[in-house]
Amino acid sequence: MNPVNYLYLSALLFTIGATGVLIRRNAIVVFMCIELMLNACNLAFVTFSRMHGNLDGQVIAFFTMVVAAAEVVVGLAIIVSLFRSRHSASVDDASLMKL
Amino acid sequence: MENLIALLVAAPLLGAVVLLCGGRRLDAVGHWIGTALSSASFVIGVVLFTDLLGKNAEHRTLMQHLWTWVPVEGFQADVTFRLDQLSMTFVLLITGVGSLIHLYSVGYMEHDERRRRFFGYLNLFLAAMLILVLADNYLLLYVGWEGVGLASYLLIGFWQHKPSAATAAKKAFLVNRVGDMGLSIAIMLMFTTFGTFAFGPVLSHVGDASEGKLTGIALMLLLAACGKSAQVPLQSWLGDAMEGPTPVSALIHAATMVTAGVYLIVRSGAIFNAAPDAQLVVTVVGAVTLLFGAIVGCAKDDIKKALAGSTMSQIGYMVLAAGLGPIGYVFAIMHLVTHGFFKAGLFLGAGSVMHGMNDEVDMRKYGGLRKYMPVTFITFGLGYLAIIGFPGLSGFFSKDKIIEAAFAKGGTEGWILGGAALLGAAITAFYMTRVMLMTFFGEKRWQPDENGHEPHPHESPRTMTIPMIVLAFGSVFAGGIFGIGDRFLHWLEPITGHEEGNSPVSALTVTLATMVVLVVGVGIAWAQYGRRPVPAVAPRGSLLTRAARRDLLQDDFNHVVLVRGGEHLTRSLVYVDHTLVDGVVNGTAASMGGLSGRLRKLQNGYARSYAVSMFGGAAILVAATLLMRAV
Amino acid sequence: MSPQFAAAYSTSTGEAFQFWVLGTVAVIGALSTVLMRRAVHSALSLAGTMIVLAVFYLANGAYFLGIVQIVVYTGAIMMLFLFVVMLVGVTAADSLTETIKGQRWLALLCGLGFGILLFAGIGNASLSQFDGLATANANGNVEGLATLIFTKYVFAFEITGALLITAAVGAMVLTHRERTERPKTQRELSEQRVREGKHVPPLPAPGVYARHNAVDVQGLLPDGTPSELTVSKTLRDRGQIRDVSSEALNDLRALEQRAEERLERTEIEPANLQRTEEASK
Amino acid sequence: MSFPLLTATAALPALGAVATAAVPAARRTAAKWLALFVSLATLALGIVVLVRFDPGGDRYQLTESHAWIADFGVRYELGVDGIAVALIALTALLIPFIILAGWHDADPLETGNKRWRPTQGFFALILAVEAMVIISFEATDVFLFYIFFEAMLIPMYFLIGGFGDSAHEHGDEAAATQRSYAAVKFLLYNLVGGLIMLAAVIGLYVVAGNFSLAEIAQARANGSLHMATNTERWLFLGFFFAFAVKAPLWPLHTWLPNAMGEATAPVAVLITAVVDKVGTFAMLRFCLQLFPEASKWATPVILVLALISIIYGALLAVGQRDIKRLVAYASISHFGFIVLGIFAMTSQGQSGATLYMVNHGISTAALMLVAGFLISRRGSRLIADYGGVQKVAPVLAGTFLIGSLATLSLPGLAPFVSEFLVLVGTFTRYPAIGIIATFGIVLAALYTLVLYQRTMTGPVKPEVAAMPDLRPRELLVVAPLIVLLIFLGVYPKPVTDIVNPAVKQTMSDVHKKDPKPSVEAAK
Repeated sequence: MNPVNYLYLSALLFTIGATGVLIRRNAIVVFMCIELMLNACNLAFVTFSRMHGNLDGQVIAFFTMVVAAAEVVVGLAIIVSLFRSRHSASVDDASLMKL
Repeated sequence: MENLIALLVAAPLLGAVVLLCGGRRLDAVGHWIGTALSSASFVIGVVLFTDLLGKNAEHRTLMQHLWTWVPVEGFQADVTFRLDQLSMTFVLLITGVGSLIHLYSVGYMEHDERRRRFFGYLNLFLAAMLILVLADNYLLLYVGWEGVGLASYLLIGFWQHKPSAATAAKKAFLVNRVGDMGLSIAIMLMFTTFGTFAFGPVLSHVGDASEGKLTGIALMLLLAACGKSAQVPLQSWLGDAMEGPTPVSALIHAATMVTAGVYLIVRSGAIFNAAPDAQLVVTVVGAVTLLFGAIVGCAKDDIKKALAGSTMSQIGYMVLAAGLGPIGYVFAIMHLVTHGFFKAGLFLGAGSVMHGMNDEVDMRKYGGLRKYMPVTFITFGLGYLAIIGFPGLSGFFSKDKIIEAAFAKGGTEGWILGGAALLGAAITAFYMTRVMLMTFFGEKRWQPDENGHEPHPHESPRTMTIPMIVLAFGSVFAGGIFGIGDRFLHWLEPITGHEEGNSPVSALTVTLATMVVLVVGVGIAWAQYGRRPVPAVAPRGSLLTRAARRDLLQDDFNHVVLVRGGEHLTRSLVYVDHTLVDGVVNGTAASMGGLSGRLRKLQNGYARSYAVSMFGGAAILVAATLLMRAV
Repeated sequence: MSPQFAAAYSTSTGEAFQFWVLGTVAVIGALSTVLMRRAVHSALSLAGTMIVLAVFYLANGAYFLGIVQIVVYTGAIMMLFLFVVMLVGVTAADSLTETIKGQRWLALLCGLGFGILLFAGIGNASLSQFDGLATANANGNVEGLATLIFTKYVFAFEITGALLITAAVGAMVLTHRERTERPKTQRELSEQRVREGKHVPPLPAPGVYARHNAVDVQGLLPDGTPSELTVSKTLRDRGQIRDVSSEALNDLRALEQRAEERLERTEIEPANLQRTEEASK
Repeated sequence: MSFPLLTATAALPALGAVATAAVPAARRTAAKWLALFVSLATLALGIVVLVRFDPGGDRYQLTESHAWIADFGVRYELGVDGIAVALIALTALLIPFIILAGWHDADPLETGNKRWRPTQGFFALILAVEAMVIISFEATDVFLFYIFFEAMLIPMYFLIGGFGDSAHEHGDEAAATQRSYAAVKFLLYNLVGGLIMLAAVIGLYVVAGNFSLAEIAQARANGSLHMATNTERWLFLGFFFAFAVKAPLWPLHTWLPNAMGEATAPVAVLITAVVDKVGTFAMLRFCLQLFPEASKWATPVILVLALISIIYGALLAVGQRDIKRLVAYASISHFGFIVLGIFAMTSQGQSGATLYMVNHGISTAALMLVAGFLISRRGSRLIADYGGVQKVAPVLAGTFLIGSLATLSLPGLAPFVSEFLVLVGTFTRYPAIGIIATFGIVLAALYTLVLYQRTMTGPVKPEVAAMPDLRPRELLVVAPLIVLLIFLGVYPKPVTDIVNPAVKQTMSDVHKKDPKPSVEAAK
């Protein structure tokens, strides 16, 4: 098997995640989809690392994880406070920009 | 000596500036300042005149270059004055009659609180008129040309609180502007033809230019002359201009400004001589106006308007003469000068009558005034005799020459023009006799006005009668002085040139014919107005009379076609500007608004919606990148 | 490494087998993350996908990342998710009907297009050369990574630290509610209740029915009407009160209907037969 | 390096604007005096520029050049030719009068509010406009010019929208609506023009590789920079469109009557006498110099548009009921003359057009400012609301008459010389157009005299019976303008001497020679 398949898998997961972001209304699920996209990227990075024979890709993946963690922390905090004020976790309810 | 020329203009100009900017302080002495400065100009004029007389005929042209006015690449206009026999004649007429009328106005305007300003305007007029006749190029002439138009505007509208006066002033200026347009086009044509518009180079190189261009220039000059000299078809303003104070009518609308057109034509004689077609048009205009003015003059009951019709007619004579070319130039100017005397005298007389009659102008409310104002009667009477061409008086010499010259044109044209001039003489005799009879003879016809004030006709004060007397002298003797021994001819010939026409009829025949028509005209008038009492209310009159009362319907034509048409045009243009030109823009704005209103719906506030656009955008970017790679 | 060798680079059959099996699992997990109606299910599916990914990391020679993926991602982050899901309401299931017009189609179209583009991109890229991590991992994967992180990427690493701290503080700020006044003592509260003349006695207990003894069912007042007061405030705020007031009647009616069906009578009133279990949602 | 005189001339009002804006709310009068002082100082600098400029010297003088945005070849390049010097002098001259005329136009209705400082804002904005206009006249870098050409819109927008004339027939609220409409219209029209110009500016950079006017013009002249015919035409159109909007040329004129009608009289003067001049000036400086062939190509159409402007503007002026809109349409007619003169491509036409810019500035200022004084007394802009003013306020009426006469180009007043030069210049090349344009002078007489007749003459209306005559401050504004009108009418040589060499240059830029008279010997 050609390791390029990992990249195809990564692309597939990324696309699924992105579509999920677009069609789900629950903020938590949206967040999960974002995590999915990040993980898909990480897989690509790791594959690239293997492809090029150096560890830089893994380092980037590592950083991605750290950033994802930070993002999840803040994001979930936002969801919680949003839920407190609106009693809903739907992203469509947070539409003050609406006409 | 040359350096004095500028002073001619400077004196009245100074007067105008001082009087108009001086403020109330000068109210007490303003009129004397104005009179003094205009007289000063006259004195300078006389000094220059004696100087000129002392020189040979060839050296009688003085030039004074003051400064370069408009220096632009290929275009040079200078402020240069030129004093030759022609302009000298005008200078004397303008400053002389002008000073007399200043003096007259001191009395006439005594009770007007804005007398200072009146004198300021008069001085302004003198300055502008002098610039007009002294200018050495057409552009400077144009300055004077419009300057007199402005002064005329200010003076016609002097009693601005009367809407009729304000309207008349505006009308005069506008009609004149149409003429001015002709003058400016003429100057432009000259510039393209000759590269300059100074008298000397233009007039001496006429021979090198094509006749078509010269005809164009000449016709445009004629248009200008028509505007200023109230010739058909631009004559309509003169009657209304009588709204101004009477001294103004005398000075500007009889003696001086309205003759500027004749000056222009005579001055540009070389151009007209080289454009026979244009000359023919000039004579036709002159002949038509001559009859037109005379007919209008017959029908008017307003003494000043009757005189205005007469003025139009007399200037028609001058234009006719000027159109005849070298045969007539000298006589045009001669008639202009004598006319300046007697018409100014007549107007001042009319003013004196009005002064005594509580500013009543309707001749049907006069009658028998000779007993009440003898000086006015005599001076007016002498003016009357002069204008109808009574043998020995001024008008006889000048008008007779013009009729002769018209016949001398030769051919059918000569017969037609001469006939028209003769007919005009008859009508002149008729309407002037009518004025005379209705005003000074017969029974008194005035009544108390609505306030119960009955006019108490009385002779005018000395300041008014003296100018009338002086002008009466001019009316009687000027023609003789000029005409006997052809003095005037010799004086002007170097400038205008002269040639004797070959008249099909002898001079004596013409004179006799003139006498006959004169008697006929007077006789008809006496039969109609002298033998039986004049009705105080105008009878309905024939169709021609009614048309003549309305200035032969020319004003109605103007009103319907130009005023109404213009109003409709501007109103519809305002509408077009608002709905169409602005509408296109506003429509674009509105459709933009509509479009954005629709696009705004894309901004639905849902984060997911924005995310789709973002994602789509990213996809397109990736696609674009890949495509670029592939290509 | 010569190009010929690189072009022939291939993984072992074991890895291929592992890829196809676990890859399928990962895709199914991803799909169910997106498609599950309940957030809990989504979270669990995602956790599954992540574990699969961890295995792939290991297979790709990223041992450290593989472990971290399991420990940090699946262990910590996903638990955080689950925690928030619990906080927000486990039982709440999303409706999957789309409210924004055209959104779903656009999303799918974009997703499809993007996927095709990515696949095309990967397909077109010259990715034939695989070096493998044999040299890079010679000193051990963790050591190698550590060398890079603390030398080449040390600045980014420090900044990441700052980012984490900021994120932690930010989360606290966001979720923390500022108390602007001294909390009332129990005594004050009881005095206030007496003063306002409301609920002087303790709040009534949740309702107890034969088939429901849950806290989300309202208790009945002496006159038989259900009282919202019996349900805890949190549930009320979330709107998770279960209305069972007409359940018994519905059951009765359903029984009658079944009886009538058996007796072949036809008058059916379907509308009234709906269970109103989630009427409050 | 010598003293940067041109920068100083532009920077002084700019700094003055900042200083004026910073004056505390309570010290309104101090702000006014400060603004007046700054404008007078700018006038002094303008006179220094005028004196230092040597008409016989280089084309661009007092030049300054500094690198600015090196990556795009944008330089801070200043320099003046005769035309620019004349217009800078005009601008510097008019601003003190505008400030003095608007002395009370921005007095706040309530003085209690400390943060409410309209007076400071008003005068600061006027000075800001002055600074930008001056630097637009000075800039010889296309990009630099473009920036200030556009930036001018910002203060103008606030001046029109924020300080309108409350004399509206339908009350204050309608006035406010109309005002904001006018301000937005002004802004949008000019922004669209500017946007199209920006595209052309960028296009020019793509073609020429730098923005320097002198360099490009020289490269074009010696053939080292070749432009394809179509490229040149498109670029020309881009520039010309912006200038035609600003000028304004028919049919892009409709913003002007609104803006001039709704703004206060001094601001209206600022629009038409100062800001709009940048448009016609830029036609001369940029369109003709950078795109000579395209200019010649477009000449017939532009001349016809100018002709339409002349006649159409005049006819519409006749039909107006509102004094200020009448003056605005008259200005459109006059701008038609200016454009006609520029594109007639004769020495007389272009000298006349430049002179016209100066004279029109002065004459419109005189007429409009007096009209403003009149309107402020009666609180109405409608002609029909006046009558017989001459009787109660003779000095006001007299100055108004002189302003009107200047507008109708009476010989002896400055505008005549320029108008006649334009007509002659046009006539020598295009006789038919020259003759039709001459009709404009009749129409000019019509609208000005009708205006004068309806407002000043006739019976005194009761509403104007108590109208005071011109106050000393107002007389101080008008009198110098009138003196200048008469002086330049009688002796325009000082201006023509400065302008002529620049016009000669422009003529050689477009490779045009004056038509020869058919009888040369007469010269």
